[in-house]
Amino acid sequence: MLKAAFNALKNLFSTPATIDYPFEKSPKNKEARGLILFEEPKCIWCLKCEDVCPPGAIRFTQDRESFDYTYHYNPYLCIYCSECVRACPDSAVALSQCNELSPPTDDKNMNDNWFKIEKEAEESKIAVKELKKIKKEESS
Amino acid sequence: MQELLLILFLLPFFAAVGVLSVKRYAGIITFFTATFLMAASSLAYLSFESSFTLSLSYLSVPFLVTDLVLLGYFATIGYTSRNKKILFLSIVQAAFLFLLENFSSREGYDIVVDKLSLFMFLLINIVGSLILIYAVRYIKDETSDISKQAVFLAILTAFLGVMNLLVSVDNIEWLFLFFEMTTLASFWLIGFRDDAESQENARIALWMNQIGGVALLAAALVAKAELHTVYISEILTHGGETLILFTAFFAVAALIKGAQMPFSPWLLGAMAAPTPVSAILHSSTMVKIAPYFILKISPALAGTAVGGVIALIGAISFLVSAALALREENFKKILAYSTISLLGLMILTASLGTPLSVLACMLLILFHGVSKAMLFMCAGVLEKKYHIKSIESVEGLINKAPILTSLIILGFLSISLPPFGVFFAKWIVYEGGAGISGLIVTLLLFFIAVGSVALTLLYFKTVGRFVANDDTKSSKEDYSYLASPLILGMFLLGFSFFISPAIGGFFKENASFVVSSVVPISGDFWGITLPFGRLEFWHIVAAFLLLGVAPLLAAKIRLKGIDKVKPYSCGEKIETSAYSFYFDPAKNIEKVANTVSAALFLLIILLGALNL
Amino acid sequence: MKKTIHIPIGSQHISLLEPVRFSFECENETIIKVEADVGYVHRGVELACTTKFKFKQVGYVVARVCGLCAIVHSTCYTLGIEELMGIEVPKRASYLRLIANELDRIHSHLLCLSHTAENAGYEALFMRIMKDRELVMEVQEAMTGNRIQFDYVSIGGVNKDMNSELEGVIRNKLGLLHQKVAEIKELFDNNWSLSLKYKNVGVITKEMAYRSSLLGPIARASGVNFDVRNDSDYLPYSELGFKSITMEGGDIHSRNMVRLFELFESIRLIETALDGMPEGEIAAKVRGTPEGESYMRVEAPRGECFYYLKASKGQYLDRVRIKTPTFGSVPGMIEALKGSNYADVPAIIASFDPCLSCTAR
Amino acid sequence: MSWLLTLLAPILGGFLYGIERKLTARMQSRKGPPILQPFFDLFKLADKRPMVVHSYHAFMGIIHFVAAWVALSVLFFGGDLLVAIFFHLLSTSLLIVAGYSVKSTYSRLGATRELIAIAALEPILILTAISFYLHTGSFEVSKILTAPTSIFTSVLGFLALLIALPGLLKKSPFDAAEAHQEIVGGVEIEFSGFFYDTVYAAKWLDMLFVFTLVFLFGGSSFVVGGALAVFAFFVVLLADNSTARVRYCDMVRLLYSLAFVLAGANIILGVVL
Amino acid sequence: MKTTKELVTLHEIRGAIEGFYDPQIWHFVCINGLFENDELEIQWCFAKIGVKDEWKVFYAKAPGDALLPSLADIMPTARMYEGELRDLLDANFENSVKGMFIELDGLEAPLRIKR
Amino acid sequence: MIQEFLKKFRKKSPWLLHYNAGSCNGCDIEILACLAPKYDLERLGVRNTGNPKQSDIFLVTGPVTMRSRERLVELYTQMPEPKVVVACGSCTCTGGVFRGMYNAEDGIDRYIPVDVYIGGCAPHPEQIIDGIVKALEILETKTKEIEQPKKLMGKITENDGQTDKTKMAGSL
Ligand code: SF4
Ligand code: SF4
Ligand code: SF4
Ligand code: SF4
Ligand code: SF4
Ligand code: SF4
Ligand code: SF4
Ligand code: SF4
Repeated sequence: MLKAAFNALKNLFSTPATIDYPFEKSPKNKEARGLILFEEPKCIWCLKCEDVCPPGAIRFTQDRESFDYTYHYNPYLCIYCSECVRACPDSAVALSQCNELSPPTDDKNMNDNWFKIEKEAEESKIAVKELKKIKKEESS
Repeated sequence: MQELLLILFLLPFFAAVGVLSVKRYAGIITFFTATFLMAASSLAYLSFESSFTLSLSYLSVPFLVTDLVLLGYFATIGYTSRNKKILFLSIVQAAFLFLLENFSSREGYDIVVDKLSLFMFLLINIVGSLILIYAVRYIKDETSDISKQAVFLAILTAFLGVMNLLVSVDNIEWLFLFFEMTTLASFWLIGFRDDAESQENARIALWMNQIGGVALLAAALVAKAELHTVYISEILTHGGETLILFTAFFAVAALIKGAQMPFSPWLLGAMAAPTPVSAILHSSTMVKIAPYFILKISPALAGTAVGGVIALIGAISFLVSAALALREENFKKILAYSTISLLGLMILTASLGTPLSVLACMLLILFHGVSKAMLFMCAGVLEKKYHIKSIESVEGLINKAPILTSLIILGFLSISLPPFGVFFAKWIVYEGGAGISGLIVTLLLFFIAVGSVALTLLYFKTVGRFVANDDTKSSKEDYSYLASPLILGMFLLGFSFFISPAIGGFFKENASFVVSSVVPISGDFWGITLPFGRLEFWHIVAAFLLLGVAPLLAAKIRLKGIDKVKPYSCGEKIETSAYSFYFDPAKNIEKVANTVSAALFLLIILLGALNL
Repeated sequence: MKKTIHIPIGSQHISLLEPVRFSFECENETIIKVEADVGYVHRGVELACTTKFKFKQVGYVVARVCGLCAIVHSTCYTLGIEELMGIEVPKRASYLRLIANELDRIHSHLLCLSHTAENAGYEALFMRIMKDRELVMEVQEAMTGNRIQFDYVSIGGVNKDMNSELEGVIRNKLGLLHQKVAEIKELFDNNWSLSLKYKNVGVITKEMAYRSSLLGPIARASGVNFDVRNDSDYLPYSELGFKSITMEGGDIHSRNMVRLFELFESIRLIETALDGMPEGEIAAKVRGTPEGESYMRVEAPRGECFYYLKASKGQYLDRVRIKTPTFGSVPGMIEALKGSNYADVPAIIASFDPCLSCTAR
Repeated sequence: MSWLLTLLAPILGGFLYGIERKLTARMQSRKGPPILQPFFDLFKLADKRPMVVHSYHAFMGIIHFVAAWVALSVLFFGGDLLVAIFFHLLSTSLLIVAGYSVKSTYSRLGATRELIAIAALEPILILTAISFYLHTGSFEVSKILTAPTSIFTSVLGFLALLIALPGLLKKSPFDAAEAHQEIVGGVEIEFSGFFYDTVYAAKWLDMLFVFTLVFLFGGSSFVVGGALAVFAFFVVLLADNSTARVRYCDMVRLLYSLAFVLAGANIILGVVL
Repeated sequence: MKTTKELVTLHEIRGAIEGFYDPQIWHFVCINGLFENDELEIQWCFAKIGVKDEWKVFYAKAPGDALLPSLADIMPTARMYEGELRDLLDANFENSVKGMFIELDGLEAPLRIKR
Repeated sequence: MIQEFLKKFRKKSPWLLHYNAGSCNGCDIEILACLAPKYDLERLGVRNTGNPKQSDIFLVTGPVTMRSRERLVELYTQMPEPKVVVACGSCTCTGGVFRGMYNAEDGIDRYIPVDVYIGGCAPHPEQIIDGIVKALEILETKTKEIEQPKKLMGKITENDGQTDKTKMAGSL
């Protein structure tokens, strides 16, 4: 008990262990698994990342006319496991992970919008498939 | 003056006869008797000039006969109920009585009404009469048998007469008669409900009090044998050898009447009686015989070893019964324990015999009487109107019966915190006690300090149950019972506001009389001054506002426009319930305290015999 | 008719980090009856692992069964799958897994100790342990990239390699930690007020421990020498000379002591592992699909963590059964709470180090 | 002077509390809140939407604050020490009544524990007052403050008060009445917003009250008194930071077997010598 | 790894485990349940204390709605697993009640769902 | 005037209420770490009160399991306004890895309005601090109007049978 009291006294006269975070930045951790970055030009649209992502934080929607994919990523759904980065084929390396952590947001519609994107991702792909089928039949 | 005293002495008996003969008007007769008594006692106090004395020696023989009849009655009870103790004690008493007649005695004044008597009159008649009025209503709910009702009221009424006489007689033989009559009243009323339990409790009360009777007779014997006088005032002014032994026996009688440990069971058992009985006999008036006796002999006790031992017995009872009460859940039991406890404090203060402690004792006698009477009456209301006996069942009562609950809370506050009389008594004792150096007094102060917090713990634990608010919607409160308790409550509040002039005037005067010297205290409207401390008037006002007014206001005020929420329950929508705590102090504490006290009783006699 | 006091704790309560509900019937503050509800965190992981996620993803999902010993879950699952697929894991990967597992044990034990201290009303000790715990958190972050939820283990091996710089960091910080833990141990041993709170409180006897199949530090504090690291070769513990720690008291104090000694043991294990770290690959190639049944156990900070896997050559498994340490110790906890004082409840609960998130899944 | 002190009491108390929080944080090697933090809390709480469990409860909270202030003012105006102690008791009992009045287990448990704490602490306070009398010849604070310092003659009494201090201030090891981890603050739990403000500020006043008592040991020498108060302040902080909370029964046992005995011995010594 | 699996019938299970289980030697790991081909398979798993990787598994097959014996008197912890399987697998153990994990208005027997 | 004056202090004394609505407790540990010496939230005036009635910031973790729903809403309604809700961790924002599981409800904003979302599966203490600082800005703009929980999406029965289902563990 006396030791603890003595320790408390010692602490009183030494500098606190606290880092004054929002006012002074702590050194960046190089290894931190932060946000997933996507470089569109490199992507070969293999959709492996979408397939492998456990929570489904990467979603591709497809344009119903041009059949172009659009990449969607939700940092508030991502669990930062970096499976997608590992899944991205060596030939593309379109995905990478930086050590920047996701900032907080006050976008009240974030979750609702993502529900829409999820729905659209599924529906658009089915629609495109149908369209392609129709086109194939037309052409054949 | 004489006329007033005549009323006080005789009216109760006539009224009792009246009640018994015209049963139908029992209530009305009782009511008027009560009013007369109140008025008479107040007038008597106001018109007092000098001590009133009266010699009635021609009554000696009839009184002796009455004594014997009474003892014969007790003996029959003992015989029929096969209670050897009662039988034996009755025979011992009779033997002592005969012995007593062998000694000659001088003539003197049998009745002496002095300031102390008048002080007691006030308590007995005002509080007692209010209880009588309450009893009229109460007994109707207790039993539907009109003759039983009448008997009940008659005994209660007559009892007031007995008490009035008891605090006025100076002849110790007569004192014995009245002492035994209070025992008889106690016996009858405790057994009133006529079931096995009350009968048993009544018998316990009987034999324990009979021991007190024996002690009183012993005191008389000592006095008569050695000093050839039966007049207490004479014995006390005589001084010399026998005096201490006399006071020792006299004090033992008092302590037993005051249900000090180990004689407390009789008072606890007395809770089997109907509530007005508990109120009148076992809290406010009859048991006050104990401090009254001690006050009477306190000048002789001051500074003697016997006085110290008596104070110690009081101290033990004060602390231990307060602690024992913590395990009880029956409301009346709690009140009973607290009564024993405070009686202990009164006996302690009285036997210290210093001017300040005597004043404190008188404060306690009066205010405890008022508060306890009120509390017991409220207990009766709880029992009869709400069918509540246990403090566990009172939750939400504050919604259903705010006035009643406020009175109960006020009652408890008034025996623990400023600005009420009991608090001032404690304060004076502390300051007065600290002024006397002496190890025994220091020891007593420890007892008082710990005992007071034990009592505070008890009171607030109980109050805690009463304020528990379960937010039920309230219906209209039934006021039919509340007249008497309300009057007492008003009295408490009113008096506490004017407490400092009262202490400086009324109490100082009376206490000065008892100790026959001037009490070193002064109190006027601006505060109370003791030799070592001072209480300002604004303290009283602040306390009055904080305790007397604010809680009542709080019970009435409804904050408007503020949202109500449910209490926190960890996010769950569950009903939680929290009942009270019960502390069972170490199992053998009661036994130890009883043994120690019993030993101290013997020590009193021993020291008395040794004249210390 | 004296009535009891009904005290609820939870699901939200300052002394609980996780939702669990106890409800106590007390006389004064002595507990005479306990009820427990442990199902608040049930999310449905077992079903999702067989329907929603492919077997390669499941490792990351089961890690989210619990944040405290996420690595244990992923290790246990991965070991099971590797058994089903017959994958030989490189030795270096095994060593790295062991280090990660032991780091996790260190941070979890420290958290438990600090939480027990806080719940005993000793805020300063809580702060002190949490401060020292940051050392191991930094190590974990440097090693795996995240302070909690390492996602370090993947089927066939591990995700990140170790380099000499990192090794230096680990040795350095663990050395410092060793010293701090020694100081903390002295505090737990010699503080008069803590001994009032801990000694002979919440006692579990040896018989009770056996009968209720208790596990982990709780069983070991009651004198039962049961440690999966002894009873299984899932990671190279015997190579590193692992010794399990038992105490006899069975009270909160013994549990704390077991944890403190295990901290020393873990630090030692990590240091020996670093010394003898084999060179080589950190992951084996993964081919094919799992088939068959596997029973796999791993010693989590709180005791034995058990996985039953069943697969029949598909991307999705047939059955994933997770048995977690806390689930098995709930009956023991209820026994220990009965008859104790309510004032000790938070400390007793914390000394069991309950993890409801894996209990309910 | 008395008027000024009394009026400023809440502000002084707030500062004291702020300093205490800061020092506690530093003792735990944290940076800690700013010293004005208690006032920030106070103003913030006043800005919350008011809500009550029932009016009686909320109102009692306010009266508790007033009573605590009155108790303090009795001291500051040089009144009778025993009276001040009884007002202190009165203010606590009002809070207890409030705690009992709501149908919440934690609140009631807190109230009961508070009562038990009083039962353990009040006799010690009273004995302390008596020891002041024995050494200065008066119960009046104004007289005590002109008498020579009594610390040397009543060291035991001072020690007793020192042991009781954590209980009076609800600090570890004697903080069972407030025990956050067990009963979430006990009697305070059902207060919110402005009504919690009153209870919160009453705590500051209590603190000031207690340290004023310690100050009295200095008698006419204000330097000694101040030094004693600062010393006591640090001792309490250190105890808070090096002990766990003991059970309420242990607390009562400890206080009686240590503090009460010491205070008693002090008085007996005073009587004998 | 030595895993001994022993098939028992529902009637035999109590006797088998009573005769076998000594808590000082065997650690009771858990009760496991599967639902395959409209049939319940319940496994009582034990592991030997102090011996490397030695398992003993008793298993019994039963129709989906069979009343299963409760072994809570032999192994107090079994009560927990029985309650859990009651919720997740709708395995009808004696004396077990629903609702440990899943709200009464929640999904019934999720583990019987096939993907 | 007084209102304006008092408003300034909201920012300086935010008291926390933490509720775990079914998280993996990773986030909860990080919240503890925020209170610990290294990040010491108390320097911002934060206190972890554990009492909804005295809190300003409702810090929730976990995706809301079926059984936590009522508790979440109950605690939310017991907090006096002005108050802000901070969703801490990916699964609290959107359900995270538990998204779509049968007993989890895909984020707390299905039940109560969320003011700040903090991402990260096990968000770093610095992320949590950032989130709280952001919440403080929002707190300043709030009024004392009563904020209602959102319409309950899932079915909630009046009596969710808490009593009998817990008996099984309790009677052990
Ligand atoms: S890091 Fe993991 S969760 Fe995040 S997008 Fe990649 S695969 Fe999905
Ligand atoms: S895996 Fe890589 S290449 Fe394939 S879709 Fe994703 S980002 Fe594009
Ligand atoms: S007991 Fe331990 S694991 Fe469980 S919530 Fe508390 S700190 Fe976390
Ligand atoms: S017991 Fe389970 S939930 Fe708790 S830390 Fe371990 S694995 Fe996680
Ligand atoms: S730090 Fe102190 S006040 Fe805060 S929760 Fe812990 S015990 Fe309670
Ligand atoms: S151990 Fe202490 S707290 Fe518990 S019941 Fe006994 S006296 Fe009370
Ligand atoms: S966000 Fe991730 S770490 Fe946080 S509770 Fe959810 S699963 Fe656990
Ligand atoms: S970061 Fe996420 S996984 Fe880690 S402890 Fe926090 S909530 Fe849990």
